[in-house]
Amino acid sequence: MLSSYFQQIIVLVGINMIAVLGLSILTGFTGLFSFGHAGFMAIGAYIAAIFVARLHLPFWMAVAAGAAGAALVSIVIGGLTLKLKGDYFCIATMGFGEAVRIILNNIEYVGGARGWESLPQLTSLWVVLVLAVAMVVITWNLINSRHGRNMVAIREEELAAQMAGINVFRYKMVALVVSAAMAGIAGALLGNYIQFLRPTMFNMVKSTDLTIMVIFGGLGSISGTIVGTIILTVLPELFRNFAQWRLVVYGLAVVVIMVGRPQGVMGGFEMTPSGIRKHFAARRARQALEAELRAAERESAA
Amino acid sequence: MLSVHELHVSYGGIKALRGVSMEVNQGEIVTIIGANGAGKSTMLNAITGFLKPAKGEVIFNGHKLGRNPAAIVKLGICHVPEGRLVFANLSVQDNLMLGAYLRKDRKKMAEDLEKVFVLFPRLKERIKQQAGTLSGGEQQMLAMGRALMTDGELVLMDEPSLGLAPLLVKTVFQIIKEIRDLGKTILLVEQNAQKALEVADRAYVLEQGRVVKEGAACDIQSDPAIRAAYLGSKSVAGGA
Amino acid sequence: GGAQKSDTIKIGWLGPQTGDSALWGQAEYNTVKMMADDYNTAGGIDVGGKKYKVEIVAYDDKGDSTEAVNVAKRLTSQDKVVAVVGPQGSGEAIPIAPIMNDAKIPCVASTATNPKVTVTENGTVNPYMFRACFTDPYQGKVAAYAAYEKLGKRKAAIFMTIDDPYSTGLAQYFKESFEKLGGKVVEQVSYTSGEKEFRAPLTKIKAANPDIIFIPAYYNDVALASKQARDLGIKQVLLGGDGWPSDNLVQLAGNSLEGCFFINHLDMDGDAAKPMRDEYMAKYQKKAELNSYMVHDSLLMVIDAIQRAKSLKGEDIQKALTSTDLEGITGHIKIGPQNDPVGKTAWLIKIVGPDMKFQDKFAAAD
Amino acid sequence: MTQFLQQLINGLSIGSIYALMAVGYSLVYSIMNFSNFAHGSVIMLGAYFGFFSLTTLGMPFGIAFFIAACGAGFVAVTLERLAYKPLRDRRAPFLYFIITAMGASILIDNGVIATIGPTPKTFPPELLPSYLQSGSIQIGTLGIGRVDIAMFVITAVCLVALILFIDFTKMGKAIQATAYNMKASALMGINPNFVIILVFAIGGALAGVAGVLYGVKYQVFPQMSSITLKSFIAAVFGGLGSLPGALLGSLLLALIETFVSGYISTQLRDIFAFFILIAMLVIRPAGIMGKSAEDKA
Amino acid sequence: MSTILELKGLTKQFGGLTAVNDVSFKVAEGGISGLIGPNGAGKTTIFNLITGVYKVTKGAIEFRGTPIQGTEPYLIADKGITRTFQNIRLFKNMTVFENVLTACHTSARYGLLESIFRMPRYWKQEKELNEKARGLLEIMGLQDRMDITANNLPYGLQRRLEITRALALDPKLLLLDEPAAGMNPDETEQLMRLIGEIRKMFKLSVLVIEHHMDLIMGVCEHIHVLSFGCTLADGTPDEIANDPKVVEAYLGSDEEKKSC
Ligand SMILES: Nc1ncnc2c1ncn2[C@@H]1O[C@H](COP(=O)(O)OP(=O)(O)OP(=O)(O)O)[C@@H](O)[C@H]1O
Ligand SMILES: Nc1ncnc2c1ncn2[C@@H]1O[C@H](COP(=O)(O)OP(=O)(O)OP(=O)(O)O)[C@@H](O)[C@H]1O
Ligand SMILES: [Mg+2]
Ligand SMILES: [Mg+2]
Repeated sequence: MLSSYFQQIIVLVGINMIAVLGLSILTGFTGLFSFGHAGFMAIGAYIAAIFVARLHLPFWMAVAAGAAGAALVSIVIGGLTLKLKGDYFCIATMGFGEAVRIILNNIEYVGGARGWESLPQLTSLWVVLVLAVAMVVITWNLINSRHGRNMVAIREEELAAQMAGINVFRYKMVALVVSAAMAGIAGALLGNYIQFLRPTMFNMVKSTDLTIMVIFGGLGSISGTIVGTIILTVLPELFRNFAQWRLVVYGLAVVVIMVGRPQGVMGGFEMTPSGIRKHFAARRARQALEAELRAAERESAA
Repeated sequence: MLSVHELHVSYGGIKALRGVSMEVNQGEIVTIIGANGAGKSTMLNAITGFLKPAKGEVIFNGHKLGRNPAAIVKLGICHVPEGRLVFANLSVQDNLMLGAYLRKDRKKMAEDLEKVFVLFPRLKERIKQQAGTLSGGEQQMLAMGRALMTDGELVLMDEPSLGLAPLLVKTVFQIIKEIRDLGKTILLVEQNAQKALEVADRAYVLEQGRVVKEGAACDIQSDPAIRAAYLGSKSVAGGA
Repeated sequence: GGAQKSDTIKIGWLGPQTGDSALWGQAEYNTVKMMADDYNTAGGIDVGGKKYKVEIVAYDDKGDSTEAVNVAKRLTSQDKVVAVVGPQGSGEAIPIAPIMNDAKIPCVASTATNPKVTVTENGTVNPYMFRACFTDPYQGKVAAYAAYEKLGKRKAAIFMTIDDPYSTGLAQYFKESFEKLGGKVVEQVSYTSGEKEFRAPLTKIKAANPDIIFIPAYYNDVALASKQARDLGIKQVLLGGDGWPSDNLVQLAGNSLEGCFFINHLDMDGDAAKPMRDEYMAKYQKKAELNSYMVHDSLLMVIDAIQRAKSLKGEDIQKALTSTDLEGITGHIKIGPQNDPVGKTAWLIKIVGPDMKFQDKFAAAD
Repeated sequence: MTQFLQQLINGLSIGSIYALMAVGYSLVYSIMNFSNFAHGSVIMLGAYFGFFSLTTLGMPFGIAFFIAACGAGFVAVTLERLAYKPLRDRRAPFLYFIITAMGASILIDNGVIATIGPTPKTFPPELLPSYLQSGSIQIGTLGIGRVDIAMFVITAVCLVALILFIDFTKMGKAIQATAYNMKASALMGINPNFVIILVFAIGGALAGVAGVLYGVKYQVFPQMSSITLKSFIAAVFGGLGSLPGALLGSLLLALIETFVSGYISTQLRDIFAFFILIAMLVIRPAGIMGKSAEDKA
Repeated sequence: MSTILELKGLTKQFGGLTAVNDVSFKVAEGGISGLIGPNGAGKTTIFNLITGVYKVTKGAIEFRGTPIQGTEPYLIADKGITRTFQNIRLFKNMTVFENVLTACHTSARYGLLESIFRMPRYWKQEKELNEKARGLLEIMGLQDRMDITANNLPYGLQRRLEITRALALDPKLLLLDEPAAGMNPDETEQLMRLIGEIRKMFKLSVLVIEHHMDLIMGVCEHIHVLSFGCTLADGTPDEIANDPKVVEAYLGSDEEKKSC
């Protein structure tokens, strides 16, 4: 039997993974960069906590409500900000994330800044594992469909995507809503796992941590997202003995991986049978093209 | 003046140049023609130091050229790049003045600016407009004008007629001749082989990163194989 | 609870070694290390006739709730400590309570003053959570008493950190008690933690013209606030709580705090604190912080309980802790039914020049 | 009325610090097209350089100020060389730059905590020149801090000098050209590496100045970089990459904040700031002074 | 022949600059029309107006009799107008196949949930999309390059891929912005042939911007000439080639050949 500490790490990896997978759809595949995803996590967490601790409703309903709440808010936020470009969008999302935190600070019903303690512990290892796997499958299925391809097209060349009949705004919205819902689920699970909520848990540092995980693993790769999340959740635990040097090491790891391997750990490459097949097919095609050129050259030399 | 020895350049696995040698003498117009992807732009970019040759060297007026474009420009090579690399965020005027970035001779600069405006009156009309909002052709004109402002001895031009209206294509080739008449040397890369060969003294034909033919422009122009491959069955010159 | 392989007692510590409150975390860490060394050089701890060395297992929690939970899990399930001291903040102490209860390992918080550390929202006591400090309601009451009765002020203004539970809690308890005594809170303004510019809210306080300004905040904010208040021409006396005492307070605030008061857990310049003050200074060339004394008493409570329980089992130590009755550096500590020390002495300190002069002490004011 | 004037002065004083920090962001943004989130850490290091030169090394204040500017400039350039240049060489997308900057910021901030320690420091008043010492000039019931006046003047001088430099010198134009297209600017004989180093050096030096002034006005502490977030918002507010925009955005943001907390509610201040930010971006998606041309196809 | 697209008094201003000034013309159904004019005449701007990238300042655009100005760009594409760009805009990091497959999306109707839960309709339509994309690539002679990332493709093939991608939307009207830019005469001729074939095979109408007069004169049935945003001439290639205004403003008079 795993010690409860290890179980806890697995649970946190799983919760992070759900949030990061969502963010990966938004950032890695649609090319939008959010600094406010902790805000969606917070909404999910608090709604779920209200459902279980105040309304005494079942846990699954609380998680669903957390996801739905985050998704609804994301529709409003998306409607306002999705027309913004590049850094402006990420600043707007940062503003949103901070606003959520500050608003929660002022709501006494959920404990305000003091926090909200003695929530029931309903999130179990198995719930997290099942949901994390389900989210991987959902993300995978979404990305490998016409909808996912449309998102990637937007990331690659927005104007051309528009000309290809893609409703850019709608797909950005879909990406945002799906990612917000997943962040909401992650938040709901987190609150009901550590049995305590406090607005500062969802500050900008949390948002940036999530983004760092997406990019660390490699943009546009689901397996990269998974690997990135695992490494960056476990790494600080491994270095816990370093005390004050711990975060120095973390910062260094981020810089080194970005500088040494800017495409992230996996970088667009999928660790799946079809991903590997695709990788080799692309290589073969490139080699064929070169061989053709070489042949043509020999011909012209002759 | 410029000599290139056995230049090899590759992009990752793709070999774009496979041992190209050429000479450009003072005061002549030399043209490089070749199909898309033959390696023409690669050649110019390697000369001005944007690409690292795997092998070979480039000598300009006795200096071996390194990999620092700014230093190479200082030696008196100016390069009109492929595409429209105008400074989109700056005004037309600022673009032109940046052409003269390394120059100190204010009086001559003012004269050259007037000359540019005579050649391209369109630029004078748009002098305050942001270069990024100019049409494709206007940007091409600006790139030419900006190059004239650098006052280098050797001018490398990468497809200056790309995307220009027939009338302007004529103007451009006119200008190329005028620039030569100012005592400059020109290395011209063109898709519009017909036009290029008309103005050039000598020509190199590049195919898949190799020089397959070189000689006087007239000889190349009359070579039947070249005519078939690059000049098309009909004349390409303006008008039908 | 765990059987020890060798003859050591593993005691866990958690606190912020990084992040905003790293200063206190590091002071605590230094103290527990120093104490462990002392115990070990003296031959160890006697538990039921057998000598044990003390080993401190210390982890950084960044002052972050989630991290604290991680650390608590790690200490209880991985390192198998027999008891835990720290964390220093209520924001970390509250979330780890369920973990300590589940693992049946007692935890003695050092400066977590929020009532909910030991008593949950619905009134049940967290059996495995204890603390060495008094609570915020108590402190608020004491501060209000000092302001109203000792200093004779009738109109107070409150300047607090809006997103810090310590600050909002203390402000609330102060307000309640002060108004109960007959005083009036004429203005209450706040700032967000991390903020350094207080002129706008302070200008509002100035306009309200109170007799005294209560600032339940930490020393660096206090230093900034006092300087800025004086710049704005606010001349009133400032009063604070146990977030104030720090070696750095006066240094940071210059003379802007001259004649101001705060409530503390002890007289840090008094005789009771002298041995530890000197030892800490000799060892680290730094003055001990309030947290050093608090964590000292936390660890003292744990060791005392272990010795009385004559056992290294969490349940036994917990049981012994509930009947703690000992003399710490911070005064007499007697654990009451809610796992909090009852009737702990509060000390009113006045800032005079660079010194913190003891003024008065109150006990069990109910 | 007095309270209004007092709040106005408070706002302008904060605004001038925001501005000094915001132009650093804007400058780097204009050339590298990414938000340099490590800028705040450079500001923090600048403040520490100034503090230690003044106290430990016993330098006169002017020299300490100078060392802070140079030191911060040096740090900024080092960061560029070690962290951003490799990315630039690989033409990495802007996301990577942002993440690298964040990593660097985590590294520097925690490096300072681990080595120097987390305790805040104040500049000892006796070592400061008189115009920077605390205390205020009283006009009626109005108190204007001496530091605030000095800060306003120093900020104004720095910013005016910078704007003149960028708009009216050849070097300034070269910076703008490089900002747009490195290859083309190299063809004009401009050395893009030199320009980038120059920009980071200028941005860093301004960060050093800002850090010291901030440290003098408030405190010097390792988490200083997080407070610079506001100046970043100000830069966006004014329009990223535009220097006058950064200035305007800073003053506006500071005034809005001050008046909201002075007249409406201190609790609401930040929410207000963020809502105005979002509203602003919805109305003008590229900030007040940012140019948002229709995408040219 | 009926009209597929009609511009009525179309005007576009950028600040003070009038880039397109009261331009009216018709594009015949099933034909190939040309749009020419000196640089900066406003040709690309007209494409941007038709496809909804720019907002129309004044005037109307009618596609098969219904006005489309003010419609969202993706809806215009849905209605059957697609285009290529003067400077190539491919989905650079996608493979050639994925570029086309993505553009095929309008032929499938399965929804978000159907893809997430992999319902039967997903599999069926996904298979159809694959076949369609494959078929198009074969027609366009790109089948051997399917797995190459688009930005590794030689320039000429990139242009071809852009056209293929546009065709994947089953357009009624194809707008080509300088498709032969950067091509040599040989390649230009090939392109001319290709445009002709595509038009027949897909029953398209084509509007093309070009400076290569060979191509324009060779394939177009009708040509509209712009200059400084205004209509200069409108007519058959022969009429245009001999229109003195066009010769003066655009084509230039034939000059003597250089003698060797
Ligand atoms: N950045 C690059 N990465 C990879 N391959 C490249 C790159 N640039 C050019 N190539 C390849 O190198 C070869 C030569 O390209 P180059 O641009 O020099 O051709 P060119 O003769 O100038 O063609 P064009 O007429 O299209 O301008 C081509 O096969 C091209 O695909
Ligand atoms: N977004 C914009 N903002 C301001 N002016 C613009 C914008 N887009 C185009 N223009 C201006 O409108 C005019 C027409 O430009 P357009 O790109 O349509 O020309 P074009 O006919 O396609 O020329 P070319 O053949 O050179 O591509 C030009 O003068 C250009 O500067
Ligand atoms: Mg080329
Ligand atoms: Mg055009």
